[in-house]
Amino acid sequence: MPAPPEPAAPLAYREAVREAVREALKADPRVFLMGEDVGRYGGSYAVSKGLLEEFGPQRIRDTPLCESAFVGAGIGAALGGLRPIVEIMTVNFSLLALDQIVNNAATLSHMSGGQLSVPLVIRLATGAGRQLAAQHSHSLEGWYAHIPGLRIAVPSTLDDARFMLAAALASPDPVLLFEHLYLYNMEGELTAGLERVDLDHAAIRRPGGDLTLITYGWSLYKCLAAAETLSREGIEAEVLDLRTLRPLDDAAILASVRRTHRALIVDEGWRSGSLSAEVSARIMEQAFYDLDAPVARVCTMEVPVPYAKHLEEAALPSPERILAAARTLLSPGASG
Amino acid sequence: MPAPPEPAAPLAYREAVREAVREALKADPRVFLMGEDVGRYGGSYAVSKGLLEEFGPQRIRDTPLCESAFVGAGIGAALGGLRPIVEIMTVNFSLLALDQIVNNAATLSHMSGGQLSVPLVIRLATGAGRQLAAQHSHSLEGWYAHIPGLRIAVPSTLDDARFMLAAALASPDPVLLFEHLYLYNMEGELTAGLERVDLDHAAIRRPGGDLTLITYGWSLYKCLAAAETLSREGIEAEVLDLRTLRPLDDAAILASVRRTHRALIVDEGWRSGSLSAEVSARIMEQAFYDLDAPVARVCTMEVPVPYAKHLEEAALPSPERILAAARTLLSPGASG
Amino acid sequence: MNAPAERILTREHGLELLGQMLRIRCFEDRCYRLYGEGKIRGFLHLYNGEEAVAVGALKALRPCDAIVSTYREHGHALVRGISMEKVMAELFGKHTGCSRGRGGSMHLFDASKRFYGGNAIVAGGLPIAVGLALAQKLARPGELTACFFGDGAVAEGEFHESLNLASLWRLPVLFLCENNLYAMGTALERAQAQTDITVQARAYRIEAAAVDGMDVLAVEEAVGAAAERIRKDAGPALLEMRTYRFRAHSMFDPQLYRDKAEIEAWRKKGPIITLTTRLKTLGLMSEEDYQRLEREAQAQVEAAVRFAESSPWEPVSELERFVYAGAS
Amino acid sequence: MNAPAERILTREHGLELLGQMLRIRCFEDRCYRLYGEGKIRGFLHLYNGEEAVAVGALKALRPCDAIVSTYREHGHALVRGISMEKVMAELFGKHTGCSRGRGGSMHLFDASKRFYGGNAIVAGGLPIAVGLALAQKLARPGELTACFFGDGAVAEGEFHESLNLASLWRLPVLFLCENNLYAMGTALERAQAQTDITVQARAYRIEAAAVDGMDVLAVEEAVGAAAERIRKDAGPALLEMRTYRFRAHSMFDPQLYRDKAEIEAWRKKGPIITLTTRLKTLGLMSEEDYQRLEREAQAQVEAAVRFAESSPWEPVSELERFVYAGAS
Ligand SMILES: Cc1ncc(C[n+]2csc(CCOP(=O)(O)OP(=O)(O)O)c2C)c(N)n1
Ligand SMILES: Cc1ncc(C[n+]2csc(CCOP(=O)(O)OP(=O)(O)O)c2C)c(N)n1
Ligand SMILES: [Mg+2]
Ligand SMILES: [Mg+2]
Repeated sequence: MPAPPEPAAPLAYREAVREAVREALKADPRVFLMGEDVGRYGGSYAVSKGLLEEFGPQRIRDTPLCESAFVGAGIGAALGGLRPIVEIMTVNFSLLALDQIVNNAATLSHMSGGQLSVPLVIRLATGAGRQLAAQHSHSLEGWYAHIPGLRIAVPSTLDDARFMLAAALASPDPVLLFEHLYLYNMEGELTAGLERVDLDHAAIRRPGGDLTLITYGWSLYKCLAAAETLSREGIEAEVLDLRTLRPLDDAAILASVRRTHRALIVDEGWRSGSLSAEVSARIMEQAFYDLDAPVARVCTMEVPVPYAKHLEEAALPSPERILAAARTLLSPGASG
Repeated sequence: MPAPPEPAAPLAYREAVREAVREALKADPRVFLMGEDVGRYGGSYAVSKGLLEEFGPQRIRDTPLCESAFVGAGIGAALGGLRPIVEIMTVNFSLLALDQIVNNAATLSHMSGGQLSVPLVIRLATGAGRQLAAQHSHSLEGWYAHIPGLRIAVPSTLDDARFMLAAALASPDPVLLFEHLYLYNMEGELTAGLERVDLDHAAIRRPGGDLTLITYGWSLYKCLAAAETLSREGIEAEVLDLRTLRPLDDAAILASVRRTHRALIVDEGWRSGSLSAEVSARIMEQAFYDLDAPVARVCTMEVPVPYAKHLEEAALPSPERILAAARTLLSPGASG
Repeated sequence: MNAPAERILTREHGLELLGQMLRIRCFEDRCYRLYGEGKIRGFLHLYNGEEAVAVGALKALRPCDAIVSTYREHGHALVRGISMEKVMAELFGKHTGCSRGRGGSMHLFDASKRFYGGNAIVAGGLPIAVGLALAQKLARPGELTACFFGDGAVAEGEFHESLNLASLWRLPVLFLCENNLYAMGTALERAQAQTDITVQARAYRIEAAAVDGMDVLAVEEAVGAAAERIRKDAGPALLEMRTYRFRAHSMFDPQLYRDKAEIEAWRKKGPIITLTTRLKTLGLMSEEDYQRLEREAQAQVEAAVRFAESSPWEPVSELERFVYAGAS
Repeated sequence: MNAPAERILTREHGLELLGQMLRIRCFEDRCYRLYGEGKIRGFLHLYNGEEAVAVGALKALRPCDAIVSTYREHGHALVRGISMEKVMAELFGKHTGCSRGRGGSMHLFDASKRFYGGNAIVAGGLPIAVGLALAQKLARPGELTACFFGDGAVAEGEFHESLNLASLWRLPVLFLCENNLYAMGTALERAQAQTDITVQARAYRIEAAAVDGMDVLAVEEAVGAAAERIRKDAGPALLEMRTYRFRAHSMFDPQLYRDKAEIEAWRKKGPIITLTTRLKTLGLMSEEDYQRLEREAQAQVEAAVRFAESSPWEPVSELERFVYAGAS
């Protein structure tokens, strides 16, 4: 597994998120952070370390273990005029809060005929890669993207880690931000002069004309690594970071595919019913005649993610599997 | 909305399911039915009416309102040697039990290295069409089909309503059976001589050579209605009932599409991330060069399903929308 | 249980309470018929027999207080002040309904009245009430959130999580359990190991009392007293309203699970009969007064039906509106 | 709390209990180092300080009883009789591990020992325990299911739902709450409105008692007594084991949330020290005996490490096996 790149200046992804939270707390007295161990413990992934001391227990609010109640309380607090940032320690535990998210957060605006809105931000660590085994390695962001009424975004770069939260808080709708746990240690530099990002557009992280790698999260770095290898073989892959999974930026996806005529989607969800299936279907529907080869997918194998390192690695997307799929895609008339 | 057909002999879908449950209870003392109001109330959809009197409260077990605990108890009882049929009144409430289903039922066999198995059957009413509004109209069977370790099946015909349960109980794995609430009143005759069905194969419900309508559940009848209309126009649509959503019967899907060269998938899930996306992606991957037109989808509009009849109808797949999509698919070079 | 209200009952107050109960009763009797006629569809849960709870409770609260309710919420909505026209139009699925026809019977909303809805998921409203109360505690002290739920909800995990959170954080939530002894067909004693819900509440160190939910004055007094304590930052409270529904759970319920005799016995204790008798006995109301109240209620109901009937449908072109507040 | 065990303590019994506690302690001390060396990865939750609970409880139960545990379950697994080799191999992720390397530290299983796993979802095991007990009640009376969970799990909805169900149906479940005062960094009093967990259990009409979880004999006696009642169909019971973890929550925990002094105070009451002193004072054990027990434990641990080191990896070709029992 390639570690994400490590440029010179030492701002870690986790610090970028922390800065984002700090800035939000400073900018708006209605904002508060709530979740398990966000306060005294300093955050399970140390994201909120130091914030309790800075902002006090009303605004950095430790909760008991009760995912459904504190997520629901976030919805209620948002209805009541506050701007909660609810941290669900990891996406794995969000299954316990799913009723609140799907049946309340996602429906209240529509079901009330537009009278209510739920300006709630939920932050969740997601993903595998740390040998945490089946119950702690879910990548369910693509699954959540099935639900109308939610906005789903994935900060994969330092810039997005630093600025997506503000965009999410500015939205009157519930936004789920999925932070890949493998990225928390990633270090790098923020883009100089950048002050905000949006929640609407995908971003080309590497231009290329021969095929499009469509991805997000930790897989972005695997795609970039694979693209480097391909480049040495004379193949230029474009790498598109989806950034938001709901709504998807169809225009960006289609524009790239219409240029390259070949697409490979890489995501860490299980293959069946993954986000990559949706992206593939959309390309099918809107760019079928532009394709020189069938759109391909590299996803997590359809197994509960195992603990042992070699088995976990074999289950997850890897640069090797991406390369193999890309080469198949480029070989004349290979599949179909 | 077309009501499902009503042939002569008056066996209702709900009675077919009841017969299946009764037979299972008679055949195996380890089998019991457990859920909210399955006993004294007679079942929310009257499926289990009369069974309490016949089998007593140990085997027709009313539970309090605690979806997570009684689904988890079903898992435990299965581990302990029983063969529970757990009824979750509707799929809407299964969100409260999702952690048990995803993190326990689906993982225990693999995570224990094959030592354990969870021979649990969960029955759930699913779907919209009865003006029950946003929190009571989910179609999440396609969503569940994302989870490795689960088997997902949908009885859409009387035969399947009558015999799928036995196949599910014979499986050592957790099986979720989704019964569309609109079908409970459907009446018809069982196929004479039929004694069992499998959980592995899709079924052609109407043969045809011009395009394939791929579907399941209530949508099956909408597709059949649309196929009749098309037939009057000289277009013969093949209607494929998926029957099992996990694992998908790729062979049947591909065989049909390779014959007809055009496919339209119809399901009641919200479009983005729906099961139809997965089917489309698989056709893309395995039958791209057989296609004469891009695979299309008709799904539920991406809104929390509204109460008002005209809005609900507009949100759900309808024969009209299916016809329109089929015609587009058949018109030369229309989309893409 | 609390003793019946001892404070002086005035004619005006008595008629107001009775009138509100009659409004709900007449409204729902009409809904029942409209369901038969196919004008109202989906699930319809009637409150018949439980009117004293909504009327007593909501009369004791303030407009600044937030309300969270269940799918059996016509009474709560009407007493809270959502106009009967808007509620009826919602049940018809019309554009003029209080949720623009999207919600139906189980999802009445009125943001201007701080009525945060019907909720069709049992116990699903409790965490939301906790959050509303958190916002009140942090930003608007003196306000509270009243949260209605049934006895069936008590078995759900969200009851536990919500009561614990509310108590731990001393939030201004008034939990109002409408214990009508059944959750659909499941009697309380077949659902709860501990059938005294106040005992359960006290296990979270929440002040709790049982109230005769058939006595609107007792309800009003108990809610008033609890609300006063909560406003002084005394933390949450729970009131168990002992009541009964006279009709079926919903329109599909053959009621196999209970005796006719049981229903009849409860009917004799009905909230409307009880208050009527009391007011007449005390000489505060004549039979004529009663007839007038009933006529007024009926007239309102008929006006509401006419309003609903003549209201337009939400255009289908609006279907996708409001899915995102940020996009409409 | 229960009074300390009054029955006569024999040398043999005392050494057995101490030996088991030392096995766990030595095993985990080694795991700690192996984690540093990268041989063990993922989450590793040590039981250091809590050994009396596993040893006392499991020694009081029978092989027919089912066990449901948490992610902090090395102690439970070892005392239950899963071989130390298999447990260590599992932590190494090897083919010979008790879950074939798929589970790791948080997911130890042994069907033959009725050990139904570690569970990494807090409170996720409770409903499963209820179901196992249901199967026992219906098919194998006299058996019971013991379910371990932490104080943090008590706030989860599944605690509530499971206790209610077990009590309502009088199921043979023994709920064993390992109250070590913290859920990660959250102290009990910042998580629970009611910090006495026995009070909460009694709200479900479940018999409950607090036990000095540092005293292996007290644990053994309390579990034995509760198990005996349960086997007679008296319904479930809950024991709150008051204990403490001496080390961090997991390997990533800087322990900002508690004082060194607090830890030191608890260390003085540690289960191994306490029993050692008692046995010596009673003249039942010499320092030599102690040294021997420790040596034996160390030797077992080293053998387990060698076994794990030399074991093969599960072939990658087996990755997809066992996802479906029906397909492997
Ligand atoms: C989580 C959940 N489970 C099941 C249902 C189906 N259901 C609707 S109402 C009801 C009974 C609830 O009883 P109670 O809370 O006592 O309220 P009541 O209807 O008596 O007012 C049930 C089981 C639901 N709506 N939500
Ligand atoms: C549902 C859920 N939420 C959060 C977590 C993360 N987590 C793991 S252990 C733990 C603390 C649990 O504390 P407790 O139950 O007291 O057990 P202890 O670790 O003290 O033995 C937390 C919050 C989890 N595993 N599951
Ligand atoms: Mg009730
Ligand atoms: Mg603890």
